[in-house]
Amino acid sequence: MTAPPLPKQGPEISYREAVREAIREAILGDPRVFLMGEDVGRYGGCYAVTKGLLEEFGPERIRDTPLSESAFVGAGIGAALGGMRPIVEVMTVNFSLLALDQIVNNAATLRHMSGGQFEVPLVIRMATGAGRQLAAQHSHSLEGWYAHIPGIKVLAPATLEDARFMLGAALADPNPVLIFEHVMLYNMTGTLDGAGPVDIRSAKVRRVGRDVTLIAYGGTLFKTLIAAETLAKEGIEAEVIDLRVLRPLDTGTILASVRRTRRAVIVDEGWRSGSLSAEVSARITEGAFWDLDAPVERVCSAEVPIPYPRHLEEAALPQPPGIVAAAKATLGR
Amino acid sequence: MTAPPLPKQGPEISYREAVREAIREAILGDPRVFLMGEDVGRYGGCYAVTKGLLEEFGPERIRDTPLSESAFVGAGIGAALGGMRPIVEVMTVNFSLLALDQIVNNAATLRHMSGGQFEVPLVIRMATGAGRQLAAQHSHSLEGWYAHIPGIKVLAPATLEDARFMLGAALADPNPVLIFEHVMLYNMTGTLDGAGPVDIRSAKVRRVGRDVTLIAYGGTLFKTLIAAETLAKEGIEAEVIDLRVLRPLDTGTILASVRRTRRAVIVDEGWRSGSLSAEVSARITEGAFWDLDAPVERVCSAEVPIPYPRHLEEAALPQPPGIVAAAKATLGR
Amino acid sequence: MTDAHAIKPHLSREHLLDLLREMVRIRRFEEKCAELYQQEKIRGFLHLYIGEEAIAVGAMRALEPGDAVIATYREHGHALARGVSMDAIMAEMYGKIEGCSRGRGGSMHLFDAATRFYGGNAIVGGGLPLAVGLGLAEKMQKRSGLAACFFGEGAVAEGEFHESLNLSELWKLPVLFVCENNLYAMGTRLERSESQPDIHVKAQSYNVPAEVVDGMDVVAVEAAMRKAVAAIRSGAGPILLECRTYRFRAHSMFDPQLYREKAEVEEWKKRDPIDRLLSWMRQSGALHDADLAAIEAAVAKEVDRSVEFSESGKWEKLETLTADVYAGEVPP
Amino acid sequence: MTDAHAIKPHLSREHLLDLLREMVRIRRFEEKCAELYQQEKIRGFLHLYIGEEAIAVGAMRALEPGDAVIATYREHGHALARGVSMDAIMAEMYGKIEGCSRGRGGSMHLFDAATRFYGGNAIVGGGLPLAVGLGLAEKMQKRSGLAACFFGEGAVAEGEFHESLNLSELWKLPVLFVCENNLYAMGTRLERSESQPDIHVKAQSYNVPAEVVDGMDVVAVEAAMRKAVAAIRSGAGPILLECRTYRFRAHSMFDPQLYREKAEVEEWKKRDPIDRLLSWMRQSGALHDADLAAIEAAVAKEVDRSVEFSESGKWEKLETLTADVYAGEVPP
Ligand SMILES: Cc1ncc(C[n+]2csc(CCOP(=O)(O)OP(=O)(O)O)c2C)c(N)n1
Ligand SMILES: Cc1ncc(C[n+]2csc(CCOP(=O)(O)OP(=O)(O)O)c2C)c(N)n1
Ligand SMILES: [Mg+2]
Ligand SMILES: [Mg+2]
Repeated sequence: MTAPPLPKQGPEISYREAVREAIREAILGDPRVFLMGEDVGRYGGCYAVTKGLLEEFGPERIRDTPLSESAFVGAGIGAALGGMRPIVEVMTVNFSLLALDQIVNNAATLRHMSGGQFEVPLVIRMATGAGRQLAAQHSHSLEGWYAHIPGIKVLAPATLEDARFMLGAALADPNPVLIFEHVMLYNMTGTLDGAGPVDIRSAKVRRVGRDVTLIAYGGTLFKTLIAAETLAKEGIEAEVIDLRVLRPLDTGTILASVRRTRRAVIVDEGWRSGSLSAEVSARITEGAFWDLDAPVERVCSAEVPIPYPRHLEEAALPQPPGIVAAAKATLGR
Repeated sequence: MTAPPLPKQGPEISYREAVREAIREAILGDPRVFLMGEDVGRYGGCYAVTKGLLEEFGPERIRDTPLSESAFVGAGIGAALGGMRPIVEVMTVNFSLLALDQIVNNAATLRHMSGGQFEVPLVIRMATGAGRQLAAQHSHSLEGWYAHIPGIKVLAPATLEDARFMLGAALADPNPVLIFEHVMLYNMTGTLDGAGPVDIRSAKVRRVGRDVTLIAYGGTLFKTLIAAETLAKEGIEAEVIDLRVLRPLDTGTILASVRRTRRAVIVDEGWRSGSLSAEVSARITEGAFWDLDAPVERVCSAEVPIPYPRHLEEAALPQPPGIVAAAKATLGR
Repeated sequence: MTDAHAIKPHLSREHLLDLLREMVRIRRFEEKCAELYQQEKIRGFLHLYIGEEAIAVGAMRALEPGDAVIATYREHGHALARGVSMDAIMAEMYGKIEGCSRGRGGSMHLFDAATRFYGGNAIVGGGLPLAVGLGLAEKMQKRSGLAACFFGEGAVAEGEFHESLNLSELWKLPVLFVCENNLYAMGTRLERSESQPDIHVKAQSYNVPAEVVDGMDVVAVEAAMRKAVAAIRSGAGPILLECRTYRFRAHSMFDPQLYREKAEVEEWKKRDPIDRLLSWMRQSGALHDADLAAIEAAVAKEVDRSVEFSESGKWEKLETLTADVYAGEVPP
Repeated sequence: MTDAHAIKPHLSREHLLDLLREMVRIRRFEEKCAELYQQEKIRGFLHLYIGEEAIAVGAMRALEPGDAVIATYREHGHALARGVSMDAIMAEMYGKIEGCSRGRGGSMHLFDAATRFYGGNAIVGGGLPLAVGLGLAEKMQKRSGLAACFFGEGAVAEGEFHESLNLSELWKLPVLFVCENNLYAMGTRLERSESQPDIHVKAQSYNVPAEVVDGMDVVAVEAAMRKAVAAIRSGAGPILLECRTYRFRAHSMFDPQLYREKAEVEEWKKRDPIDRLLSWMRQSGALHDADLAAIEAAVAKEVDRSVEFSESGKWEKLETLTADVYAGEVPP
């Protein structure tokens, strides 16, 4: 998969390398930063993101942990309380359930509950999503759950630029920040010419259009851009919004677009019921009801533990044809 | 708190006692049924629900577990696979995060992933919600998260009748079923005259009205009924729907009501962003957009770890005045 | 069991009086809390430490200001012994902004940055991973502090105990794990929660040194703590101390205590840590006639003052309900 | 280590040939899988058991049909040795409806009700609590079965190990915990995941009996398993067997194996469990000249047939995508 919106100049870099560069920069720039997680060191990372970092930075800064998600995520929280700036890698969101108590009950609460005395400047990175035929226990898209928790911020870098620069912004933020890297993006390549520091506040319009607003994030952004190209061939100009930040949601950018296009489709790889798409839909209804010319549509994953065979996995996940159909439905076509 | 909709006859019974009776009936009726959880036996249950059951049924059927949520919930799943009909009590939803991996990755997936060979006829009960000034780590309302998971069913008994009879229906169901008992309901009393077996498929209209549909469940139902009385005094007749079943959602009952009233307010004790209320709102937009005379409103918890002091806790949770205001807003009043 | 008389810490009269005073402060403070709970001044869950005071008091005396402390929902004693002011703790129980957590946490969530008191955690076992991280931060920043982590024997059954001991020993972190074994987790007796009820034996699974201490003997606790703290500061990695104790009161204010015999409670009360220190001080001549009365009078005054302080404290305004959820303004 | 020659199971020629045949079946099956992975017939994660076959084969021979088996994502060997048909397993790897999980699970999720094979679990440590529950079901229903649970040494660091061993011993459940200690969890060597690398020592924390077995010696494994199974069936409660082994291949098909020396792999290959059994059978005269060739020929045929079977299998229709998510029709 390639990244259409980035200009094709300068050296090619992959999403994987962009994340690695971000980690390198962070470690080089701040002695308090270190990385810990399962197989981030000697193995080089489950998705090869951290390859070479152990050799470059040594075992103090690049820490292989045992299989103990609750303890090492909790240790990241504790280390942040103690003055460090940890980057904790949970191999994938599927395993983060084992650490969820630490995130919900400690990372998210400590600042408020302590009356503002303590803070948890922690970054947790994890791979998310399906598409590699890894079946029911290894294909979750649960970032929408994390976006429900007051006290944490949730990011979904879907471009090389965000992969390269969101981490720095997250580490500079005194709040606990979770970064979800979609597994199907790691091999995406492009160039970073002109790219630089990014904010972790705003959604971005990745394609301008006037007929319908398509809202996506993470692994569904490029499927949505593909759908927009298909729509364009049929004379429908879709605006594509990349949410980027799942908590706090940039409602302003969403509403401004929908008020113009008067139609919206949300694309979310989470299972439909109770996914983040529902929140976005509800906010559109609340903020732009009188501007809507059609009900807000959602394109999400089928409500099934993701099956192994390719054809079933593809059928279970949002795909460009479904996005096209939903966009057309908002236009009565 | 008392239960307005139930006729005041026959012996008074509390919600707590209704749940206990349901457990007794289940154990008496099926040798495969047993109860396990922290302090369900000798202590009598954190909320005294299971008091006396150990004495009545002995330690084989009423099993005190160590503090090991992941292991004993997983053991419940395994016992169900092995032919038992376990009722697992997780003391409160707050601690269920420690067992979430077992629920998401095993209970919810095994039937589908095994090609339909295995089933997990398990019931997990837990207390949920705030209102007892237990602060940030003991006041979660995370049933909306569970309602996101394909493969499980999620119930929220809000009446004595449902507290008494949903468990039986859940045990008769071959799917894993989670039951959320709101902590503020345990002391609710009333009579069970004429009450009998209930379904675990449908939402129920608890109050008939024509002007606006108020949708609630669990701990917010009675606040919503109070709000409806207030509205009635101002000439607004609200219809009140009790969701009862959070997964699968009974969209039909919701839409039928909203198509009549043309206005909807959802009341949910979860934090607003990403709560179940968002899903209900999205479904109303999807199914009744052209019938709506006003945007769907939501009354939810403030996005804050629930604070300890009573005035702050009250301010953080949905309350009748907020429900009244939201209902009026849909009527432009 | 550690022989308290073998590795005696500074057993000066002043020191013993200090230990006594701290235990009495905790005892009287909590007795007042129970009263205030009946009056509905304090709400939520209230877990009393009465009977177990020797552990927090003995332990805190062995720590330095740079050390980090993590405790559970049964942590009034730890906060007091650590040096958090009684006023701030009582105001927290009232839920007033003068409280040590600005009133937001209540009994289960006492916090204090000045004394590095990291709570107050209401999830059983939830504090252990934090302690590992606090220890890691000390080590990585080459500071001499350690993290002292208190938890009940019930928490030992949680996976967090297992994962945290292993991780801290693997990385040789300065963490002191203090298990307050009071024989019950709510209504579940040790033998029904642990197939191997000797908690300290479990440390072998991680190559972590461990010791059992008589948790009703404040001098023994302090001695064992000093030894452990010294070893940890010298780079030995984590240590587990199992302190055998008993809670004299109910688990919380809602507990009818159906699960234990009154006789058992009475038996343990004979080993009351305050009485025990008192009689030992009397025997050894360290207690002068007026000492106890003076301490009791001073403590009574301190407790009364904390109540007044809290009564006259202020409620947080509704406008700041969501302040401090994030640093800075963050819309939901 | 168990002396295989002390507690020999039925070491008839037939029995030894059977052990040999089973190990060869697993080996050749997996070699074919690796080939098919290159051809993209098999996708997703593929974790080979090559080098560790003696454990599954020795273990399953000691179990009865009524016993329940739980394994991990590295479970082809367990499924084959347990008696799930090679056709159904291969078809599962292809994702066809003729697969033992109807094609929905793939390599990591083999299931089979007929042989009580409960998977195939891709969450490290996730199977242990299930095994406790399956053991509980046996005990409560007064059946004579037990639950045999296989997991890697990496899983030992997870809280689920700790909680499951404790719970099963507390309730004296018929559960056999078999730790396949192959020294690595992905790229993490045992000493970097366990502060106490002797896994069997950890059983003391739960009062669970434990034994170490040479996992490269199928006869030793079977002997230890028979002993353990007999003890469990007599009501002794759970037992932990630590089988020392090594995986000859990469962790999965994506692993460049940067974390270990080729020499170490070669060293372990000298202890190949198939070669070892062969040479022992040769020495003791149990292997006739034509035996191995006959086995290889039969296995090759079986493997080829399983490929044909899978190639001609059918894909699940899109219409049934959400079938079996629930029993009965349940709208989302
Ligand atoms: C994870 C979790 N499970 C259950 C509870 C409910 N609970 C609160 S205290 C307690 C008993 C803990 O016992 P122990 O660790 O021995 O500490 P003690 O109360 O005896 O000091 C329980 C079960 C909880 N707070 N957290
Ligand atoms: C909870 C969890 N964390 C991480 C992973 C990723 N992962 C898959 S296998 C594995 C290594 C497990 O090692 P071990 O238990 O020794 O088994 P082996 O692969 O050596 O057979 C890891 C880290 C996972 N599947 N589940
Ligand atoms: Mg205890
Ligand atoms: Mg291994």
